[in-house]
Amino acid sequence: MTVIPFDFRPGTLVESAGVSIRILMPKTRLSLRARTAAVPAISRALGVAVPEKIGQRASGEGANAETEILCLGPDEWVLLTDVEQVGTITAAMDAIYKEHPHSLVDVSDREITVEIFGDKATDLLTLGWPRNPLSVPIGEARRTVFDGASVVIWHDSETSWRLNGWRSFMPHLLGLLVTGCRELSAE
Amino acid sequence: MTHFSALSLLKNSLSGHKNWPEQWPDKEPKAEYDVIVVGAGGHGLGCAYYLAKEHGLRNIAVIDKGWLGGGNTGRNTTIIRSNYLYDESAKLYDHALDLWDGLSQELNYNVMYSQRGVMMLAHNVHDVQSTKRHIHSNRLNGVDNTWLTPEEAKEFCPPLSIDPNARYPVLGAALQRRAGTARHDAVAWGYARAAAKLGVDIIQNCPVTAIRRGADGAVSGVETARGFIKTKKVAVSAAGHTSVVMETAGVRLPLESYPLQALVSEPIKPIFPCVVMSNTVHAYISQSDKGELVIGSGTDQYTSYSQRGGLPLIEHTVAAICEIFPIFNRMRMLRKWGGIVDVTPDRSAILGKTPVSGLYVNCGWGTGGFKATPGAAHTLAWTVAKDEPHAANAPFTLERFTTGRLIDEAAAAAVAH
Amino acid sequence: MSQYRVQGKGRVSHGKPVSFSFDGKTVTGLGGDTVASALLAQGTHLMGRSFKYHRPRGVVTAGSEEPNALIGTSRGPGRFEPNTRATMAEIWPGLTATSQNRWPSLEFDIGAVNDRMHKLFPAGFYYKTFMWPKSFWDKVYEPVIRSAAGLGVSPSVEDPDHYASRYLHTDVLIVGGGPAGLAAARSAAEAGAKVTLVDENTEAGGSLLSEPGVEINGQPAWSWLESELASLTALGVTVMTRTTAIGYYHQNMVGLCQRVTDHLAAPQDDQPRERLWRVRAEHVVLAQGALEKPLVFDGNDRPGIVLAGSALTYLNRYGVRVGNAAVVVTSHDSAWFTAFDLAAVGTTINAIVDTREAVREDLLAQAAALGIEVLTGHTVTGTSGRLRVNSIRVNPITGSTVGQGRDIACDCVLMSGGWTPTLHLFSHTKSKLAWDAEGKTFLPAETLEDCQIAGAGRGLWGIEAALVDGAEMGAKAASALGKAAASATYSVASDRTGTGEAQKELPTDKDLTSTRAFVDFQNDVTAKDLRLAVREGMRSIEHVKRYTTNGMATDQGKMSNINGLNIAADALGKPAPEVGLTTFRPPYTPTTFGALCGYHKGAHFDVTRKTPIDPWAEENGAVFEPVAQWRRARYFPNTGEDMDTAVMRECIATRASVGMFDASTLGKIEVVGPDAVEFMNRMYTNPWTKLAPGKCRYGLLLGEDGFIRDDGVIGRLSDDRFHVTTTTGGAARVMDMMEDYLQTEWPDLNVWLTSTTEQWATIALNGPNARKLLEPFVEGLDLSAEAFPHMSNAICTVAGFPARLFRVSFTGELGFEINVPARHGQALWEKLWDAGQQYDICAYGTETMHVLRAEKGYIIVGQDTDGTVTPHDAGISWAIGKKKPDFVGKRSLERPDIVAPGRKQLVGLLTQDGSKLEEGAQIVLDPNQPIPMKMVGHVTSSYESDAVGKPIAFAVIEGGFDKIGETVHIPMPDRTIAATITGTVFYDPAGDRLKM
Amino acid sequence: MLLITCPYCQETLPEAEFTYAGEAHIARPADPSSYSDEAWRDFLFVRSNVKGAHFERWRHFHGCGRFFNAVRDTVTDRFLTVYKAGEPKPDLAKLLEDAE
Repeated sequence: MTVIPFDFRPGTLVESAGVSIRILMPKTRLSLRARTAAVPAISRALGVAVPEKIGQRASGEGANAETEILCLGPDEWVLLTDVEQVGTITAAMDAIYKEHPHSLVDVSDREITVEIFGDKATDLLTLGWPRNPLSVPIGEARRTVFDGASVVIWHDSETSWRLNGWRSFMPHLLGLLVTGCRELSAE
Repeated sequence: MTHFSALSLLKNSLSGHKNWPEQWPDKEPKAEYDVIVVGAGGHGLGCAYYLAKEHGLRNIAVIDKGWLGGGNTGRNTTIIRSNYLYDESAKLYDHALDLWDGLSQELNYNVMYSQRGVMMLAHNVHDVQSTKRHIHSNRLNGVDNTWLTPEEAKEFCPPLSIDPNARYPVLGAALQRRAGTARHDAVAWGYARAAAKLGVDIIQNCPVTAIRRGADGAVSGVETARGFIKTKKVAVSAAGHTSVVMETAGVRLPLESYPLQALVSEPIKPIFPCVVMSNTVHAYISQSDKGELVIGSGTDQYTSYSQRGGLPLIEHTVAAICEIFPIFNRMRMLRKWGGIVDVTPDRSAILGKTPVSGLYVNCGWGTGGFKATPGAAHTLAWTVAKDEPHAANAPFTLERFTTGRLIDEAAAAAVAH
Repeated sequence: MSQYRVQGKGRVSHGKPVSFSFDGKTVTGLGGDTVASALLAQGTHLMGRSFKYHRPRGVVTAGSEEPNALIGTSRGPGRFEPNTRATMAEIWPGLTATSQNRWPSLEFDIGAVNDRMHKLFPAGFYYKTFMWPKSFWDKVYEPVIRSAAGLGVSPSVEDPDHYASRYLHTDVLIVGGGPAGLAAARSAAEAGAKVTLVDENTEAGGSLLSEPGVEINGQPAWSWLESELASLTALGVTVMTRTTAIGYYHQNMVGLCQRVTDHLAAPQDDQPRERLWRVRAEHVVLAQGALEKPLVFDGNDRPGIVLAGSALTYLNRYGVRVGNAAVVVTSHDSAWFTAFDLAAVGTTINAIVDTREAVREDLLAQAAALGIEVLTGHTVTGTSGRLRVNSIRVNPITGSTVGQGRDIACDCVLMSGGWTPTLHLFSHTKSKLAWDAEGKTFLPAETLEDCQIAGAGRGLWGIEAALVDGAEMGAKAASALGKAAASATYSVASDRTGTGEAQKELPTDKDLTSTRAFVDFQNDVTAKDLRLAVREGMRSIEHVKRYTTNGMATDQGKMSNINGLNIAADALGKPAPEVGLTTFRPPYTPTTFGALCGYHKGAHFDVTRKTPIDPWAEENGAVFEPVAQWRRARYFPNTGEDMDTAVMRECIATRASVGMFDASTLGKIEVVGPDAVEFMNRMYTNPWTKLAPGKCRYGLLLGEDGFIRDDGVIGRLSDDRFHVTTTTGGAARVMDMMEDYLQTEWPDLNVWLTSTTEQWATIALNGPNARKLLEPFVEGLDLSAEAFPHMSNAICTVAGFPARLFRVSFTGELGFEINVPARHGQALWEKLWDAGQQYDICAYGTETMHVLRAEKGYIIVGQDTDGTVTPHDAGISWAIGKKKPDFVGKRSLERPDIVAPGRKQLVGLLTQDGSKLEEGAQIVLDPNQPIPMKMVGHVTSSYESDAVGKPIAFAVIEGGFDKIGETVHIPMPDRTIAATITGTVFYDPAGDRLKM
Repeated sequence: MLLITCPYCQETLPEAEFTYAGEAHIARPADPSSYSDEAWRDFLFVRSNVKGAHFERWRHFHGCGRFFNAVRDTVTDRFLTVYKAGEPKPDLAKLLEDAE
């Protein structure tokens, strides 16, 4: 089985006829926790309509276009954004904290994200993903389990997915995925 | 009843084996018994046997909802050992081990107790500390258990991989040479036959639906599918179903029942000379006298009486076996099955009196009840006969959950920091 | 071409010879052959030996239920597997096959002496003997019994192949690719369902592969099959062959094992040998067909005695005649067709013997036309032939009288005892079976699963019936999914349907004690054994099975369960359902361990978590140890150093100047919200209200049972924000426990938890020069002892990286823990390492950490505590907030045995002879007492210590706090060591070095 | 592997995403110090261990992270219902009736 290097240098990890894997550039990732009642206020503060259905995603507009927010649980969201936006976001959230208490924690370095794309990308995910990939609509994402490890899987298009997991689990998961790429090529 | 021996086998072969008598009769219940044992597994049948043999009782019934030996007695991986950490456990299991040694002769039934040695592997520094703690404690308790280096472990069990680069390398092992395995069915059948010979009634396919108590609160009898049976003493030995039976007497227990799975491989010529256990990777393996590799799995995470259990656990178990014994990778799983194990908060049994007068319980053995069979049966019989604890079962009370004096072998082997 | 191969017949490639070896001899078969069909084509029936009596055995079936023809198969080093069914092993050039359980050869086997002595070895004989003398059991009897056990030999070296696994989600899973399965697939797929069809054979078709003469919708069976498969593929049906449904689990989860490369001459490197599929189907259609039962009669196990349906398969699918001169023995119409087909290709049918009085006119007429002698109302009472059957004795039955017998010469016997629906998977689900009294077999009844049974699996017979039923069940499955479905219609010509009657063992004129009528071929269980078990009091089929081992062979009772049940029921004089059917248990057929392991092998057996600084440690020669799923650097040996030397050097260097340690694996949880302090007060034993932002405190966490679960230093970052650290192994547990209390018990609290373990890389700097080393890198913070005293925290910049800096120490020295975002961990480590050279910095690992903390009296949860230790026992009652009304575990600390005297308490130990104790060693007060000794505790930690100048240890000892200064004894195997009980702090008790 | 419906996600998902969390509706007392040793033992250890409909807790550990309640038949392992933490205990008789 392939040994995956530990530096997670962005770029292509494996390329094959049916499916390829690319390690993505790190983005700022903020974990947001709040009660449902605070959602309207948070939406205003962030300038993004915060989704309330688990698995749904929303993006900002204009200067916020790079900001993406995903609902992971009834009181939990993850914000992906550019590092330049962090100050603005933090300040906006601090401003509503008293009235709408919440938790905002930077977890940018906790996770590594890879893109899995190609005609057999969905097949590749079946190597370690117990749930039905097609039950996640395109444009949504889910926190779920992959070969025993917690991950978030984003369904971006019919042939393209993102997967992010905690840093220390990624060499194991990527090793599995690379093996799977080879297997799919040999089919 | 014919005495079993090579001679009787030879004699009967001359008559085409047509004259063997029943090993135990299938009885209808009488109106009243001195003692009713609920559950005809090894523990229950053994209790009845010792009540008859050592305490002179004759009017005893063992009642089961199904066939005798059909529960965990016939579903376990037959590991027998006594190298427990705490004095309380070591004493009880070693008492059992003493009885195992000689049980075939005692029962005139070959239970094939095979002292092949049980080796418990250590895979990390914490395992080594914990294993040595066991070994030192066993030594001072007079329980045999010795430390083996990886090379010695491999010599004792050649299929073992001691590759230092393994994900879970073997850093050493504890070996109890007196420990081993026995033929599980023969234990139930042997006790049944010996008990029946002493006049014990074995009543099968007769579910006990309730334990009845008199106005004084003491046990007055049991309701069964075949009607009420009067008795002043009931000993419940119903493994996974203990909670259900005891609830009918108004006794709620610190007990939960989980599905436990086990499996065997296709039979192969002898290759595995002992029993190997690894608590760290969850692998338990021996080879049966039929040639099958007998492999114990873990419990599913949820309580259940379904006797099923999922595929993922089997996948993990087999992977654990192949991690330690990579040569078995091309072997095949022949059969897997499930049992129901009753587990207490401290993973030790409850064995003895209950708050209800005349009601005794033997439960909570979790995954390890088989090895205790003669010890649990023997000491429970003592307690039932005399209405007082036996020295070896005295610590295994229900009260310990109130006072906090737990016997927590599992916690003592706690996973590290 | 051998005389048994019928030119042009079957689905094998007649122009494509394939050679392999069997027991060292070259055998040439054809592409598409199995080992069994290739051997039969050269006239070989003898393929194995039975388990107990080593009787010569021939192949008896053509499928996965084969009990006799088990062989070893190999494709070179490491690639050997025993007990392969020759009927399923496809041949390829170079395959090496060997027979089993015989010595010195298959034809002449010494072990067959057991057969001569069979009268001494009835069922369960071993329970009755080998008990005297007792000492002989271990030394003589058991070794002999065991050496006779087993069939093939184990593989002996590691398997070089890799195995795969996948999840699969489908609307409808159809198990079995015969007519019923194919028709079900069409109905379901036409209705728009996503359909997956699996079959254990090399190709789909099932019974059609053995029935080329049938016409379906006007097309010959095989051309219909070809076009039907193409059309199913076009409809989007996934057809998986060589794929066995091994088990049916909860809620329509079905496990499949796909054999990917075993049939290939040269597999590609990246191909897995086998693949496990975990299927979740909305609906399942079981179309597994039926298995033919052997007839039970004296001598029914000789090589050359084959199931009639299997003989038909060998003929029509493989183009192989199983013999030249056959006698057919049957209780079912189906065997007659085998006779007719074989007669058509030149096998002489010496007789058709039917146990029934009356047989269908058309069969009789056809037999007459072919000139075959027919003996209805007959039984079989014996056979002869050592390595191959050469004659069979048949007798007429009149009423209950067995008449005069007559021997008929033959080189093969084709038998049929009727058919048993295959319900294994159905039973895995604990679904209910119903006894069919007429067919003397079980049929499917109720199930809780979303599942249909189609075709022969529910007792239907004939290809048309299977197609029609399959179509209907496929439509039902689709309708259940809300899809409008119609079932196609099928018309079948030349469908060879039939009926039969079920038998127990056949009537005989012999003394029953002298006959050997086999029920379980592999395990050598005879009808006599079953009757013996019943006689001895075995009343349930489960007892009978276990006592005789009937049904426990590698076919798991496929051949023997129903015959065994009918015979046992007869012996008990009870209807079969009252005797019960033994549970069918997964897997359907034996399943390779490797396939169950899948990818979880070698390094991928389990995740190995590594820190961001791990690559540096590896490059610098660290020796690692696993801690929970992590690997941590244990020590950094210089060339030639062993652990003790390296650790001693690391300890000295750290206390003398400065050492650095990768603490990244410590669990970290960020606790945020207005109620953060209230939450901390409830969870931890300590009081948190008065801890000022910028300060840290040691936190102690109990379980609700009052025993220590975890600990760690906790920093208050601001009023509403705590940075909690946990032990490495406890991180996930603590997080889960906190979430549980928060969500379930205290949902009103406005506080949230976020795991930040992997957000931060954590570097611990310890030693008198730690500040000097660190200071130049820090911006925005005064590091002086006054401004940033012990147990402080701050947010700042270190070497340009954003950081959370803690002034804490687990060594007793001036210490800092620097948390930086994980991606910068190694860069910061290297900068500090380079700058530290001027202070002779040393990198140290977990072992040195353990020594340094022990010298200082700090405990490690999980080593010095073990899940039975309270804060008081551990000597850290000071960590309990005495004024707090409640915290997790508080109530349990008041239980009678928790406050009782005599509990084991954590103390220090110094040996009187200066030797180092062994961790885990037990402690006694009186070393001269006899065994069993009264033990009062054990050594939890023990190290050589430079700082103390002698070895130190911790121990838990009964009433230890009151025994300080007293002597205890540690009896070791070779000697007893005396030690003095001390306090736990061996080094710098005043804590001056922390305050520097 | 069971299939479990998460009442928060409103999805039915494989057991692998969930962790079992023991019997439900065993609330931690507001004032544990007022509990007798026996009552405290019952809270800590004594469980109904029902053979049949069992009120229990699960956590959607790898998903939304929430603990929730379920009623499962421990004989068949089938779920009768799931509901959010804090919602009232459903009427068992009605559940069993609906399951018929």
